[in-house]
Amino acid sequence: MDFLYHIIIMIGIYTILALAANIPVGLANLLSLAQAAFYGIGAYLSAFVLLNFNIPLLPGLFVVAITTGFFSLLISLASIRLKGDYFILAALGFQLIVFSVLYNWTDVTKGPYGISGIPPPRLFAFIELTANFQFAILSVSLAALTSFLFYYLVKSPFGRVLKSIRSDELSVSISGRNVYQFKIIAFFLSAGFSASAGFLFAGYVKYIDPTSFTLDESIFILSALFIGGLGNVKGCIVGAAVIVILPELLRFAGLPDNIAANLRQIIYGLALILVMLYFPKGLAGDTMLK
Amino acid sequence: METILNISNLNLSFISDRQKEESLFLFRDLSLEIEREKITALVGGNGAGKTTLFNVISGLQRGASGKVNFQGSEITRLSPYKIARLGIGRLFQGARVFEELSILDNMVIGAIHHANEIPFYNLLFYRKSMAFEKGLEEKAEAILSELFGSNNIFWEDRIKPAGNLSFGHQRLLAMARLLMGNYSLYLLDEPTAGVHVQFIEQIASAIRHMNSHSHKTVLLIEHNMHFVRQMAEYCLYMENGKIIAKGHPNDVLASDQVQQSYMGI
Amino acid sequence: MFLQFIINGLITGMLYTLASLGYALVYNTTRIFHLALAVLYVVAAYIFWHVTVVCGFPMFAGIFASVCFTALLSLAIDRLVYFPLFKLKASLSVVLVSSIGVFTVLTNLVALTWGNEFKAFGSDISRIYSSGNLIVTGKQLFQFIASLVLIITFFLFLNRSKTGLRIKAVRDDSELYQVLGFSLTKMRVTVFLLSGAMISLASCLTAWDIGMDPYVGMPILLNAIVALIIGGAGRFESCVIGGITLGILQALVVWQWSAQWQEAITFVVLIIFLFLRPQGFIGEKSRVV
Amino acid sequence: MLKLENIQGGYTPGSLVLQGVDLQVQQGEVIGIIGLNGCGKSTLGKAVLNMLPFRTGKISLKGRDVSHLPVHHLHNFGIGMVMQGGMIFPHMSVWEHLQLVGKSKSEKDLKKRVSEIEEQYGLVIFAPGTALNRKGSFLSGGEKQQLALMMALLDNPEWLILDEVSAGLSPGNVSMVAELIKVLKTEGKLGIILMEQNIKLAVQLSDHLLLLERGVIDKHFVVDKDFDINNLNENIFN
Repeated sequence: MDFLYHIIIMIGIYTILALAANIPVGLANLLSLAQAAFYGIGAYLSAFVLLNFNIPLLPGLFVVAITTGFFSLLISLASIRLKGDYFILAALGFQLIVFSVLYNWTDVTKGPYGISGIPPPRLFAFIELTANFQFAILSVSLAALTSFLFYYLVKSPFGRVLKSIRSDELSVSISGRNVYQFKIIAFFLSAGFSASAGFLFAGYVKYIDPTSFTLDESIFILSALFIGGLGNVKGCIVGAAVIVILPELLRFAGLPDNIAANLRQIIYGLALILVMLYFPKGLAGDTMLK
Repeated sequence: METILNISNLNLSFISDRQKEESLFLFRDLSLEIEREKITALVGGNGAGKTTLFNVISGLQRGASGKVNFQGSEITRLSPYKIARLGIGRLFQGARVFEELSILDNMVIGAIHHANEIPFYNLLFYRKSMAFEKGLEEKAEAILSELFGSNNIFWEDRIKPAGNLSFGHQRLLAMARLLMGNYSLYLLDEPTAGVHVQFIEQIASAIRHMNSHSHKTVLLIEHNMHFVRQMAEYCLYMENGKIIAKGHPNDVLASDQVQQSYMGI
Repeated sequence: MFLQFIINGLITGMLYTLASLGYALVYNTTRIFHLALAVLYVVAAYIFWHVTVVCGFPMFAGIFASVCFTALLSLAIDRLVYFPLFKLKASLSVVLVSSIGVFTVLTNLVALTWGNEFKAFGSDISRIYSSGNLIVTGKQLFQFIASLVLIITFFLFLNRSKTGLRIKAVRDDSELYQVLGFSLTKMRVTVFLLSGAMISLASCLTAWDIGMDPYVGMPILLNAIVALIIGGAGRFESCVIGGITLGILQALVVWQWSAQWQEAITFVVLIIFLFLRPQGFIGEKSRVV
Repeated sequence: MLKLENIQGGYTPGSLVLQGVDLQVQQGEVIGIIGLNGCGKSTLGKAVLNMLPFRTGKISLKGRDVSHLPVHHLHNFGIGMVMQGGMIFPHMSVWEHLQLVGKSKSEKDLKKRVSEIEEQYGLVIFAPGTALNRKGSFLSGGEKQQLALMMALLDNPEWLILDEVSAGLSPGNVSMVAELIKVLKTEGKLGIILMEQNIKLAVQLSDHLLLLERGVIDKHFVVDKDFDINNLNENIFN
């Protein structure tokens, strides 16, 4: 049973991460390669909050999401000043700097040793979430909440402006919208959502280290998004399910772990290429990358 | 007559990439006035600086010195969105509709409102948000039926993506979208360029609607001389970043100087 | 000590220059954000290792095999992935994502073939040349001379040969290039082959000294891209200026603080450049609007 | 004969700048295309060379259908083009331009051919003793245009499309270009399509004048002794 819960928890986490990436990438067409950095910052802040403060789940989550949101200002600033390749490169740079800080600033982050013994989050100050099935429920409800919020975001006037920025930024600004403000909010929300996934991850695994938040992880999150498809909730859930379940199928096929790990990556990579070539809208997306 | 837009001593130059010292002047002491509630045409050859002038007015081109006054307030160094909110609407060259958005959403985006564009506003204040949206939709319907008749294709296909429309229809939609903004000055960059002849009359009537029906000022760049004569009450001829002739379109276009400059004779 | 770090930095910088030229060949002519080059770097090192260490051929045979194989693989990536996307008129972001896909697939194929662990070229201690406090190992000297020769050869080729002229012409204006009767499709073949060869040479020279694992490619490629950007995207000379600047800068970071921060510093420099001087050292400012 | 039939085309699918253009050029003939700015002159040039994202219609060369050949092939079929503003490669020297276009010619042959063209058509920047190592971006407008013309002529084209070759040039350079076209015309080997903003020049040089308006050929004039330029003016402005 625990195995099933594990799968559910991971699908929940990656659904949230894919939805978070969907805001800048799918709605505003800003190809952000720094999603794992937000995820990582969120996870480390959560560890810090859970270890040091005795506050319940929801306020804790809220604080972590907002604080991570402020880190996103660095990226949104880059998205305002830089276009095309230069923005992509700046986001890549941000991702690597965050990793480098997590890895090397040993006084604070314990560097490569990571932070262990993270206490479980508590619901309403008395229910400790320790069992996996509790976590599975938490994960599913957070993913559902995020999906719900994302759905309303896409449908809302705010989402409409983001979608129009995607097709023609100049026309939006001469229609009286402050495009910069919209990009800043988009990244803020994206970072906040990613951080809540980080919170779940830190609380569930109880141990975090920098290697979970590398550039590869950013690529992995984007793979989930592109395989599933851009612009809606459905694509993110499908994408997350595919990338979480696929390696488990390989394990059932009886492949040794070390081969399965590489093989899994090969399949994602191939999927990414094939999606770009033949299914630009992914398995269930609304729009394609521009 | 009262002026709505007043440009004085506009200078714009950039250092050429290649010869580092030499700077190229796009505008040198350009001054002009646009009269309120009139249709003014801005004509001139390629590279005369017409579109750049529009960019300066709407805040997209930075680095100009001089003053741009709009309805008594200076807008020279404001951001594009602030200039739009003050009441200057702009039609770009080309189609420029939001292709993935529905026709209705394209219209609604054209209205300058930002109260409900805060994330999750529709979640927190559902009723208020819906009422607001409804108001905008009604306005869109009113504009579309006034311009194109009560059962026009735009309203019928309002939930379809605007990208499916033909170029001429996209152009008309962009004009209608502009009317959503209640601007007092409309800058139209080549409204008829690349449009099939059948749409030109509709574009003309949309411009007339802007002007006579809602008493708004229109400044348009146009290469189609028939259209200029037909529409404009006043004409500015621009060459190398300067206004070299102004007056009634027939007089301006008949002047030898303009014909020589335009045709390179 | 200062001078020692400068020398080390210069040699690293020249190796970055080679990798950066490999990247620039593709980027300057097609604008593809060619992240898959990172895995070509890795493949090149493993072919070299396999031919020399496993099969026991001499070093130059290993380099030759590696250059040929990598160049062909580079061409294959273009033919199978980038070129079809180009035909579909896909955006450069789409090409970038597919490039990430290629990178992932090939990196893991390398790991499956040769394993994840670190590999080195024997443990022989090379000769040491010293003068006063300065120490240069034999391998470093070889790297220096080889990369100097390669860089000079590359620029001679670029400026003197017909193919070099064509590469410069495409970089300047690909539309005019076609009007003059040259095929862009043929040019892609040339630049991808050359780019593969360049990255392979950079890789062999580096791996021969410090060894490799399947994941060394990306950091090197990112350094190469940063070198191109801080030198000035669109030119080839910028690879030399940017590469050497970056090499020396990183050496100084190691000297003053520690090696662990050099990657972060590289990207801090990149971001400073992107914000303050996006055209790089020698690039030209483009016209506004 | 180079023949265009019902050429439609533009940069986005719905917006056709050219809405059905027919024309034909014989060898030794100069066809002048005139019209107000924005009528599609440059687009027509690009349409002939298959450089537009969207184009339909038929182009035939000596009876052979070449509509779908890519631009570099058309060059090899003998269509040369000089684009607006004398397009040259900014980071390459004049000599490198010549080497590039000269393809497989040896240095000696290339020099000989260049000086032949220089004498024949008066492209003074290639006169003996001038420095050929200046980079493209350091040339003046007239020099760029001369270089572009030299590159077009070096390959012995049979057809030449000249897009606004006089635009932005000093009077001296304009008359240089005019002389060159006149020489080409008297030689009678090339068919030339001349997109020209300067009507006086177009009248001087062309055998036929086509007035392009809103993407179609609106009027066709034969330029002979009785041709009156004022009549043309009337046609354009009214």
